[in-house]
Amino acid sequence: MGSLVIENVKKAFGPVEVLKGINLEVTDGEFVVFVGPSGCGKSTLLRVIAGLEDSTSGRVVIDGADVSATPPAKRGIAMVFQTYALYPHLTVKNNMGLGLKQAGTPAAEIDRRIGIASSMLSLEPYLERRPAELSGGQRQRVAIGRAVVREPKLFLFDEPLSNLDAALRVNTRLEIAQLHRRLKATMIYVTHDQVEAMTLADKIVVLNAGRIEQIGGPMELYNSPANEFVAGFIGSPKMNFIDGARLGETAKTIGVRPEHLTVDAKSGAWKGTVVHAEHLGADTNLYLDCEKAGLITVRIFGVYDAEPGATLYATPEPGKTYRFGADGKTIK
Amino acid sequence: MGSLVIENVKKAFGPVEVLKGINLEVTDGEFVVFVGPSGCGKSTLLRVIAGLEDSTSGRVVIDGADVSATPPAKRGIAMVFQTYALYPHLTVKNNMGLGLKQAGTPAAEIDRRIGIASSMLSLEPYLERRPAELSGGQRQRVAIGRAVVREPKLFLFDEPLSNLDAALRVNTRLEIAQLHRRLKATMIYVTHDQVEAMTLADKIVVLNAGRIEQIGGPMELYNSPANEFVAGFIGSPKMNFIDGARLGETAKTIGVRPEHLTVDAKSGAWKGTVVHAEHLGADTNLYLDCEKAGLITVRIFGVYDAEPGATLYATPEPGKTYRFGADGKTIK
Amino acid sequence: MAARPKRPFRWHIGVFLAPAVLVYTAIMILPLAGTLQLSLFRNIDQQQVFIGLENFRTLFGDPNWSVGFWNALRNNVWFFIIHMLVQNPIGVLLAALLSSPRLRFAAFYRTAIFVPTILSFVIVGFAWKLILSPLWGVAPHLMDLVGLKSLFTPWLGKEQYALTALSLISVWQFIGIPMMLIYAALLSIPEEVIEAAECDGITGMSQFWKIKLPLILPSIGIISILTFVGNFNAFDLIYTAQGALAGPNYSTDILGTYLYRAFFGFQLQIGDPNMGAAIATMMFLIILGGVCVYLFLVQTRLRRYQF
Amino acid sequence: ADVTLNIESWRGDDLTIWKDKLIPAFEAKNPGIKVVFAPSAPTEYDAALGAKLAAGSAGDLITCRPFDKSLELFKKGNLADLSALPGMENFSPVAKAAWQTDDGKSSFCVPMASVIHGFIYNKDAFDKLGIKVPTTRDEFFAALDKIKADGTYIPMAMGTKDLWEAATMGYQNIGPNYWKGEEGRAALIKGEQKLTDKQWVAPFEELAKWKPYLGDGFEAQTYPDSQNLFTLGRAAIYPAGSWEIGLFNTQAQFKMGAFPPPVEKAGDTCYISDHTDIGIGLNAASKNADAAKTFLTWVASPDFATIYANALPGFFSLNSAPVKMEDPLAQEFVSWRDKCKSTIRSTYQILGRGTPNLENETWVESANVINGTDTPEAAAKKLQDGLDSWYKPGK
Amino acid sequence: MSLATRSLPRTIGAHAILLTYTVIALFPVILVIMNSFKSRAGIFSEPLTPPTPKTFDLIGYNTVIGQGDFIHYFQNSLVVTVASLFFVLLFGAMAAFALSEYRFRGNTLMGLYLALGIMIPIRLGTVAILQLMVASGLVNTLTALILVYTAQGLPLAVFILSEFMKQVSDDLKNAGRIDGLSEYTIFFRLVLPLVRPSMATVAVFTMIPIWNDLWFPLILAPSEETKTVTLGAQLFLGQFVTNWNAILAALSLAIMPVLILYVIFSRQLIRGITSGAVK
Ligand SMILES: Nc1ncnc2c1ncn2[C@@H]1O[C@H](COP(=O)(O)OP(=O)(O)OP(=O)(O)O)[C@@H](O)[C@H]1O
Ligand SMILES: Nc1ncnc2c1ncn2[C@@H]1O[C@H](COP(=O)(O)OP(=O)(O)OP(=O)(O)O)[C@@H](O)[C@H]1O
Ligand SMILES: [Mg+2]
Ligand SMILES: [Mg+2]
Repeated sequence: MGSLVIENVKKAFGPVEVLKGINLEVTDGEFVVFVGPSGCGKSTLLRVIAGLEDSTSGRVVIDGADVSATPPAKRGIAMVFQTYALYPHLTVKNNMGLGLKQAGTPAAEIDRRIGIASSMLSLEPYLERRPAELSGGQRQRVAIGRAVVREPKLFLFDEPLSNLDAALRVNTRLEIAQLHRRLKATMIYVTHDQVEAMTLADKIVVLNAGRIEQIGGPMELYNSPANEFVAGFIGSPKMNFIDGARLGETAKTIGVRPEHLTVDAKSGAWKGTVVHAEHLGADTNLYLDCEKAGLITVRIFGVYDAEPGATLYATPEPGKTYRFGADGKTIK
Repeated sequence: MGSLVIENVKKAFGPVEVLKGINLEVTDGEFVVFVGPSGCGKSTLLRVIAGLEDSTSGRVVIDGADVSATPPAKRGIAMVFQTYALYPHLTVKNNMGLGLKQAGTPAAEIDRRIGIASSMLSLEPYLERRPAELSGGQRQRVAIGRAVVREPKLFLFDEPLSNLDAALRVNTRLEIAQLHRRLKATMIYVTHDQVEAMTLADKIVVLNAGRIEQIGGPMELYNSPANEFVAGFIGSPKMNFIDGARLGETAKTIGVRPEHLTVDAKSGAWKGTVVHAEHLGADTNLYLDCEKAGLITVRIFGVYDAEPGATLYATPEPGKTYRFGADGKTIK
Repeated sequence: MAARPKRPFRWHIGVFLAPAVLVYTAIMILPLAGTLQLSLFRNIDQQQVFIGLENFRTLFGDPNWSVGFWNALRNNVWFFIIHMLVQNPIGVLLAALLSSPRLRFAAFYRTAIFVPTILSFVIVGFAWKLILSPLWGVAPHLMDLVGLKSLFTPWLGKEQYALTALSLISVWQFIGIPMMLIYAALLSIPEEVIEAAECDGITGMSQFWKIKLPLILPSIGIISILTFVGNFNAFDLIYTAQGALAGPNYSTDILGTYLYRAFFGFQLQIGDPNMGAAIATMMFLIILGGVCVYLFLVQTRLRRYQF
Repeated sequence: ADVTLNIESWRGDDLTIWKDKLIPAFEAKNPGIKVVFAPSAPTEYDAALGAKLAAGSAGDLITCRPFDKSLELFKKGNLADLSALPGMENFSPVAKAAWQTDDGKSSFCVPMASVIHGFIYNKDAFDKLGIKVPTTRDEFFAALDKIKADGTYIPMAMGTKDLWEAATMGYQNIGPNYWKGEEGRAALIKGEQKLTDKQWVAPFEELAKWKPYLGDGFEAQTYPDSQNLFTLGRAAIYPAGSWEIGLFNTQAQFKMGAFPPPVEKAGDTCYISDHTDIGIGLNAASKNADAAKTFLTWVASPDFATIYANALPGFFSLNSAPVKMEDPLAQEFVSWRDKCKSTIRSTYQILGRGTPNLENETWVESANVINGTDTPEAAAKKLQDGLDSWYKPGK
Repeated sequence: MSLATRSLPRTIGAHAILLTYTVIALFPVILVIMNSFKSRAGIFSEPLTPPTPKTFDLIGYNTVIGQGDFIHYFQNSLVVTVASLFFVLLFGAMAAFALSEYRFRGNTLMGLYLALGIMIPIRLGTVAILQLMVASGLVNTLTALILVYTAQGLPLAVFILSEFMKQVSDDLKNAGRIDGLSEYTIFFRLVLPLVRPSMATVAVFTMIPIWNDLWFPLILAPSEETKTVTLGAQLFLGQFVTNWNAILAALSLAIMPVLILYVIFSRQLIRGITSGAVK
């Protein structure tokens, strides 16, 4: 219960092809995160899975059954919409409870589940409000709560935490992880947040322009990206790409993550000038303009004082550079 | 042009008091970021500044003039709504151009500015689409573009990047910073993203439950939070708070940021067991259950292998602990 | 605290209201007010003489007037009840069906169902008289086909049936109006909300009851009050189908026809604008009462949702 | 410049006759005057005319309903006094009575035509069934029985849906034989008789007996239905007004005849309703009064009478000068003027001016009586009660 | 929405109900149109059958075409209807916007005032209206009709439109305000396009009584030059003789233009705006 197979799914809106042949297998109970640039088709794919959108071709199989003709209600899913899509006329409580009531769940059970969900999402004070009287983050939490109370076999989350503050986001993320463990439900989760993707996922699917670029575990993607796109997309600040020719390498492009560069005032591989320094508290991002490597980003743990204009030497950690061919593929 | 003074602004929705007396001065050309938990009143404050919501009491002064009676259109502001509020019947291009057209800007100039904004936001391929045909992130970018083309003296951004992917977010953030420099406009920016807050802000305003907790520069807040709330809110993962009594300290609570803890397998201040490890690629978060300090988070740069159940010793960096009194205030 | 500056006068409100208010006042309100005030006068020797509420006393005190008035009012209430019970639910049902996504031939159905509404009363009256006429046999013939011929009676000519039959004809004619309004309202419900309901397992009828209906409630309020107003003002259908005397034996007389006879006269009866105006005033007050109940009690309580 | 005269009328039926015959005839004789005949729907006429007169946009010439409707207009000053109009002398006092003040001093419309009631029958049907034209009531009902027994034809084509058929072609058609025409009518106005008197209830009693002879569902049968029923040959007898002649001539494919309302016993005096129905007057506010008077004088002339009566068989001239008519059926109707006594409809003069309106109530009650929803006595009582409520004879 | 959201039985059910009602709605109309092509005997002896060679007869249409300038009448009707419609929609929407958008003193009373017109038949004001037109020399002009119909249509339009305008998202209008749009631009560029479905609805409701009205053309503009179709058609309604052939033909002809207008307006409904503006 909860397995999902997507076979060669394509979707076009008129002439615009948005999904260009997606193949994916999700086993029961897996936590799959979709990441990809804005507009790459993540929401569309979720909507196809949910049955809200017909795919132009291809099949979606849930629990071994082709669901093309199964209405969303019968697919045993719950979805958190990117646009929330709350029922404007119902209170928070009823927004969450409506689906259960429809399914004939006893009132006591409904109350219990709403209680759990609303405490998990810190929504208790707002149970009697209507969506129009909530803040953006509160609405988003109601949308999550509405999906969570239904305890389906398959969850579809479309950027569910984007409007929450850091603390709440961490909490909610942990709650979702716990929910996943408790219900053993399959979860498909779209996010733009690297931390969420890395911490929650059993498997990350990197989408780009309607195609899957790579599927793999979080650290797998981080450590062995299949191509330049994935390498650049996973990790923030993004990987530095340096023209191989400039470094005298055979590969078309050489990649080094900002966190795999060390700086030294006196000596190092690449000499550069500090262009800008971003102080994030826990770390510092330095933007260096290097003679050899061009503009690169260096991420340093902790506070690091560097005045723009200062000269610094950056050195890649040995064994932590990536090599990409002319086709963008990683050269092993 | 562009200075803003908020004097004792209060706002209640019926019996619910949402803003409880806000006082704030923003000088011309400043970049101010509002942060605070979901539902604390950030959007409401922006709407009061914009003139969309009447404050229950208090005044808003823009450029020295009380604007209580000035309609939003005359306040010389541009705003990005948390709900986007795009015009559904207009194409992306017209969504951006409508305000300029109204102002009588020549068509060529309108085109030029739309060109700049759309290339800055990577919206060129979508100029002729309507909002319904865009993805969430694309819509959000249109909302930004609509504000940006107008080049007003005061920008109000309500979580403008929440639905963008990491790469685009970094880009757009840089573009906004550039815009700020180029236009020398005042910007007020609501965000839940720590990186955005830290990198963009001249001044961060931390709001909580309708009150201002602290105002200050990014590193000032990070280094010297005025109270427990701010200390916990700035920085992610959040600061570890440890009961002072357990550590034999006089202060009620002792705070240590996760990045200010070092771990060692053999010795250290607090002995603990690894509960869970989060591998984010560039860093690793360890959750330790310590005998003395309780459950704490440790942030380690780079990849760190630690099996749950292993025993580790955590040691706070000297001079990097915070002490809070019973009232939550920082003890200097 | 310093006093807040005063909000500048909002001229645009005036500009928005002015054209409508001017045209409407000059061409509708003033003439009608002029007419209604006739109710306080009586024509004595070709002179309009002020007599206060005397006409109303006549209307309610003189059985020659009051019997007709109460009869018309009673009939009108029945006329209204039928519309509320038949026209509006069917209209809502049709709109709900029509608005289902990707329904084939929706445009055809919509147009077809609306066709009766665009017909003039002359055609409606003629067509239904023809159909229901026992002589030409359309209705008896059709009923014969389904084996119900024995149930046929000349409905329009029987006191006990005529009003109901006419109400149903009127329903037939005007069903397009609630249908269109509700249809427009249903179309404005955001698709995502419906999609969310689909995912939540709220489909079909329960989706209609629990999601759509509450969202279109304001429109239902509007059609109810429009039906009320329309019915208590109705005139033409009865007039073309049953004549000004609203036969048989005044059984189809409603306020509109009653007013018409009094105001404009009929056959040998000479129009009496003064009594007519008194009746019109009463009608006006009845409708105004209804509209006020709606505006001040119902409308303010209806929740509206912005999409 | 030419003067243009507009005629207000409810007689849309006559549009072609005016256009093709009457107006050319007039304009030929009166160069410089143009006439436009502008009819409106009969049901709207009175209301529309009233509004136009009040606002001053009505036409120069106004077609007059008989009695109070026009009298009211005259009293309001909308109709000009035509007592002195050249040509008025062509009409008998009886003819003019419908458009005069109660005291008979002023006339305000030129009488144009009257209509006569009776029964038109399908001659072919009568021949086929071997029925003789009835002259007494017994014969009349015997004939109806025979037709009914045969079953080919509906005995009598009349419906009660439109109400006025029952009153005008029923009650007012057969009534004069009971209340003795003018005698009864005058007595009623004077208050010497009541509608509850035997001679006024009796016509209702006869009407009540008609019911079985009417077609199926006659309650919902409209006036055009009745016309069609008869002219399409499905009914044998049609209680008629003479105005039907023109239409029936063009529509019926069989031979027709007519008989006056049967009397009780052979040899009784017969009474017919010969009702002054239509006149034409001058809008007092007309700017072309002189031209209009010229026109009215022409309407009062025998010339007009001849054209009009022949163009509209069944609308009989009220002009004293005899008019020669071509139509046999029309001749049949008009011939009754010689053997029977004429009267006008009982509810029109004086009695039709109050509320409740006696004429309108008679429509409703006649239909009720035929439908069987009111007994003749109850119907008569309602009418009398209504009349009593406002009409105080002798005062 | 997707195919899967539709269930077959439900679709069949919907079609069954709609089809049934369509038959009910169209049957009388088809009866009328069918019979307009038949002879009088054909109409009344077999009203149910379509015209057969025996009963087929264009006499009705011939009479209509021969009697008066019907093309011209059509033109008048069209001008009057379209012009009145334009003003009703424009003025009505403007007033509705003022009422629904702004809180000002007397707002509700103004709403009530503007609704008074639907509570009294405007016919009762005929004399005063006619006097007004006589005084301003507008009798027998189409302008008079347009004015009256504009006034007559306004109350309903304001009533309906203000309800629908309340549903337009405040955030959207506010976004416009912040964008520096004037209230007028907000009305014309934002609100009007968004309430287009209800505008279409109101247009249809307004159009029908105007097109079918007999009374005001009769009173205000009965002249040959200004006659409307309905007024032209009433020629065939006589006192004792009704020319059913001609009436049916004239009215069948008169259905067409309104039907076309209706189809035009109802398309606006479909092209109504899909949501997506507001998150
Ligand atoms: N119309 C309203 N009626 C009642 N309460 C409201 C209304 N609008 C907002 N609130 C409440 O006011 C508080 C502040 O809302 P606001 O939108 O300003 O929050 P916020 O700081 O922007 O939060 P978020 O980060 O979630 O967007 C919230 O708790 C919300 O529930
Ligand atoms: N109705 C539509 N018509 C045409 N194009 C559409 C339509 N809906 C979406 N698109 C396009 O399809 C692409 C994928 O959209 P989708 O919403 O799946 O993106 P996404 O990956 O969810 O992006 P985001 O992270 O910004 O939400 C986008 O480029 C969008 O412009
Ligand atoms: Mg998306
Ligand atoms: Mg907010």
